[in-house]
Amino acid sequence: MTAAHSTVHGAEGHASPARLLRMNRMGLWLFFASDALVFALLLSARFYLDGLHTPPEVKQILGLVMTSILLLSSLTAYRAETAIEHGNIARGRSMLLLTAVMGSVFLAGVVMEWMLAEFSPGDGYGTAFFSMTGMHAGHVASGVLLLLMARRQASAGKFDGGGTRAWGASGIVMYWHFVDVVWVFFYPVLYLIH
Amino acid sequence: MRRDMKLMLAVWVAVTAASLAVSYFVLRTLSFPTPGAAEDGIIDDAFMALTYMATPVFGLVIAVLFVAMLRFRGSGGPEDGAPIRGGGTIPKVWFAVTTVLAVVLIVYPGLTGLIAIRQHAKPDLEITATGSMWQWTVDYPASGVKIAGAKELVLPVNQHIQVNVASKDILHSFWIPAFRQRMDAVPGQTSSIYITPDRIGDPSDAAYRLQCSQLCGVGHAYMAMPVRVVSQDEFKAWLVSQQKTAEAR
Amino acid sequence: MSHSILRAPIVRGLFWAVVGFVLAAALVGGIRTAMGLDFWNTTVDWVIAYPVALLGWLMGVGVWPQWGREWLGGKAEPYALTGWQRYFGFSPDHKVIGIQYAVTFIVLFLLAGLAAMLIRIELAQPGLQLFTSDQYNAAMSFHGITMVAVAVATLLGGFGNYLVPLMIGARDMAFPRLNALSYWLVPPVAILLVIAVGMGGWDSGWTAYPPLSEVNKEGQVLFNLAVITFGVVSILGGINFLVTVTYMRAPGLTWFRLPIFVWGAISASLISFFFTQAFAAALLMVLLDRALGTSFFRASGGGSALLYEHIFWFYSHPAVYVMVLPGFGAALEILSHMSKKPLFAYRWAAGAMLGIVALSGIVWAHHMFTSGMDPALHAPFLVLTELISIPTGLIFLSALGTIWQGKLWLQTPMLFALAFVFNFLLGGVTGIYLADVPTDLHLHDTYFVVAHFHYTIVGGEIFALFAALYYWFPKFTGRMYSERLGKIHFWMMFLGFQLTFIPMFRVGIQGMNRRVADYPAAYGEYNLFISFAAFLLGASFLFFTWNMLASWFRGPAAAANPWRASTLEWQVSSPPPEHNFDEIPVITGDPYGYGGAGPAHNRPLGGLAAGSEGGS
Amino acid sequence: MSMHGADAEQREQSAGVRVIAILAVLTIIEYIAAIAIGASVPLLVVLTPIALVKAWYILKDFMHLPRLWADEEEAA
Repeated sequence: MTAAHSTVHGAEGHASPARLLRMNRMGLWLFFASDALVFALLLSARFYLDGLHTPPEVKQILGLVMTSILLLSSLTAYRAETAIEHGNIARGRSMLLLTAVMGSVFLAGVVMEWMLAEFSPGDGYGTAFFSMTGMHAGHVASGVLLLLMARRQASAGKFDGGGTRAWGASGIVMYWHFVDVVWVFFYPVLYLIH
Repeated sequence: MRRDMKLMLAVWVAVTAASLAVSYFVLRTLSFPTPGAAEDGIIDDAFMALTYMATPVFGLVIAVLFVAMLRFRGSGGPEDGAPIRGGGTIPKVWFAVTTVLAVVLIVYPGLTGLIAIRQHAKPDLEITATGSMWQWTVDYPASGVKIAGAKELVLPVNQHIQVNVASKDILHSFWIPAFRQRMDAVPGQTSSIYITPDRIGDPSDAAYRLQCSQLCGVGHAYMAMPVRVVSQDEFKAWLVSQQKTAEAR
Repeated sequence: MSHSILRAPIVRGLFWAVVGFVLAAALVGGIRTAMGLDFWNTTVDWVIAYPVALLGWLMGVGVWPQWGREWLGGKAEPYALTGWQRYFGFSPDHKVIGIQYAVTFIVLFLLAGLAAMLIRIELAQPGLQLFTSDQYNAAMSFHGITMVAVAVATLLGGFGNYLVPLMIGARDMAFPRLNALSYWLVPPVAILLVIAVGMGGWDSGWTAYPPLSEVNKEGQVLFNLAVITFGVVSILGGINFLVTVTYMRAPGLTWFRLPIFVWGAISASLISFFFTQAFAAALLMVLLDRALGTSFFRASGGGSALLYEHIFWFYSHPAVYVMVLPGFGAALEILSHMSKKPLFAYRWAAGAMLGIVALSGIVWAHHMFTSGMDPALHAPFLVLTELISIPTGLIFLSALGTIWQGKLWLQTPMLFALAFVFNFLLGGVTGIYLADVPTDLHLHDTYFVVAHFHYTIVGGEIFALFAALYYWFPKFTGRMYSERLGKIHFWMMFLGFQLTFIPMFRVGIQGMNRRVADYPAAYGEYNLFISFAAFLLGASFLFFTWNMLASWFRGPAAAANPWRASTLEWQVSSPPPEHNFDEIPVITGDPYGYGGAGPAHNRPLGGLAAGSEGGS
Repeated sequence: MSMHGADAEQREQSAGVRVIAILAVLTIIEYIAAIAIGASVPLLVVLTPIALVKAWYILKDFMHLPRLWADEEEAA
């Protein structure tokens, strides 16, 4: 081995692209499992602190609209991923942008909700509400950044040809769906139970 | 190899016997704080039972280590040890034996001790100890005596006492070594323990101190208070004197 | 190429960290001023500015040129550092990262050990001599968390990173750059803890129980941020190990042909990737309570301190196994190779490790028998906790069966490995008293607990760590350590350790509670003895440090396989070539082919044995 | 990309629409259930399985959970 090889390290050194993809995928899923536990802890804390109580002041319509936007953004994210995997980079780029915009709208909804909230972070429900939506919004915000990053990479030709080369976009889209899955559980727990 | 095995068995028996003797004659007499309450027996007996159960396990490991270091020496030469892989019955037997041991000590002294310590009669006296940074407030609700920042804890002998433990600010813990049991003082909740002091005691013995045993910041080490266990007459007289002091204020 | 000091990765990292911190703090201050609040608020500023500083640090230290550019569609710079400079930069090489972890944490170990010496000076006599109560708490808390970090990360992060790829016949970890990123999150943890001590420390120990941790000094905020960062290190490291072992084993290396150390690393990784975030989440909740006024743990707002204890111990009990499982692996590995005998009951030992992983997540509340939690939880947690003794017993079976009828080569690593068996026995047995509710009612939070966990963590894991350190030192450095100094270190450490902690069991039973700067005079004599024994223990590390430094720089060159051991890492040169294996070896048997039991690899000195059987 | 690729893309895209339709229906059921059911426990009994089903669809179809153990790329 000579110094010329020093940029080639480990996995990149000897694994096939297919093997590398599987490794990336397993790593990402393990990360999801790990991150999911943080959300699960917050969710259990909500029941521990405030049982099934949900104050009537919670903005139901706003919650439903935000939930719908987030779910819809998963569809556009999925379209982006599918397009890029099939080498349709142009559509992928526009769908990534659309997803990021919908994510930003969701974030605006969170901010609005926080400003309108008629409960304080100092009581049981408020503690759960602000920490759970806050933690989730943090993930959405990072997801928006990642989507824009994926779009930039798409423009730079990183995913040209699709297939295994699309992993970068695919992983980010999977993260976006993961954040959506979290909300699937948070929505009923924060808004609907009583 | 038979000789090694025999030597190992002999060391095992010897170490076990010696540990049993040390546990029985030394540990029991020298280590425990003064047993000041009826419930202490449950805890000290559980402790000794676990110790006795541990001695053969301890003896076995020591024996194997000792004999191996004594008789199975090598010097890094080309010679290898015996190619024993241990895939046969030995692990199964070991697994079975350790499982039985675990189950035994779960039942006794574990669960039996837990049941014994949880059983308590109707208390003769109820007191409330409230922790705050860094002192205890002791309340004798039946006689209306409440001593904020108490200087000592006075308890009557041979009375079954319910101690309610509470906290004004952060976590503390109520512990008197002579009585063995402890309970954390948690803000927002009251937890109880039951103790029956069965001998007169005073703070010349370090076991007779109410010590905060949950880290509570700067004053933690000094959040301790002398405990006096007195005769029931003396206790009544003391309560009366406290009521007078309160009225005089 | 110019290598001026200003261009060194660490200097750049620090520069961007400071820039990030100042900018973020100024922004926060500006917003606060606009809202009519004070410009500076320690809690809020640190909580917001620290992540920005952390990002600056990472980017400056090498993430940006070598990785970050790709995120924006650009091309990353090739990794350029060579020689000793590799250790001070963002290197994706698992061997460099392993040494970075090991050296960093051994330095922290010595630092936290120094804190322990100060603690023992203070506790030598009743009354306050060296410290105020406040300073004592700071020293005790620093010692606690630093040693916890050392115990979690040295064997797994240091030895795991270096050895796992070598042992499984891989050229690196699965995610080399993520691996480097994980390591470079460690210095900020150490820096935060040191700054926290400089700010007067925090007095809530490493457990940081609220409400104390919500009302005490600002050092607490830095502690929380440090531990959350460290949690990320642990999680990312765990994921990396799991993917590496799943996908990068050499051909023929089936799961049950893995060296037992790899099993230890897998088991510990399973725990650290799945449980660590509980500690981080608990500390995040404390920060939210402090900074935003939520009431997770404030009784006045409906919160509960017990919630913290549940979340905290949900991680922190399994964390004990993150510490000891790699220790089990290393000790069993060394016992086998230094006895020249196959590992006894290998499958049972590997299964026992997984059994410990499975049980570790459902025993946490045995730390809470005296906490005032629902008494209905006592019996189930008593039962589950005692069950852990069954898989642990299998580890002992494996250890004892391995040395029986072996050819024990009593070099320094072997002495440490044998001491591990002895110490962990005492640690394990005394754990039973604490899992048993009646005895725990008395022993909880006494020096009995202190002695118990030092026997498991120091006597167990740290002794295994030193066994590993001496055993693999020739592989890491290409040089031999001094056997004489090693043996002096061992005997001083072993005796000092026993003499320090055996009496602690006794004072604990007698009624001395832990985490106190002062204690009743009745416990004075024992404490004086303990302190002197502790100084002996501490002094042993002078020999250790001297041995390591002198041997690394001037020791005799080490052979490729000085122990005539059978695992893969010994079949390559010492230190291994840059990419470990010129040809990926093909594995045909298990790793413990001693005594003609069907060797997996040839064991002459040097040379890659199995590679001749075919490439990858 | 060949016509064949575009066809496959089209098929996958419509699968996405099918999933989002299911999610929409389930979300509406959730919302109505929360209004219609007054008691806590029955409501929980309704909401929990709905959330699990929704999550399952996202995990399976959007996040391609089965790809974790599928061999498709090895063949590609």
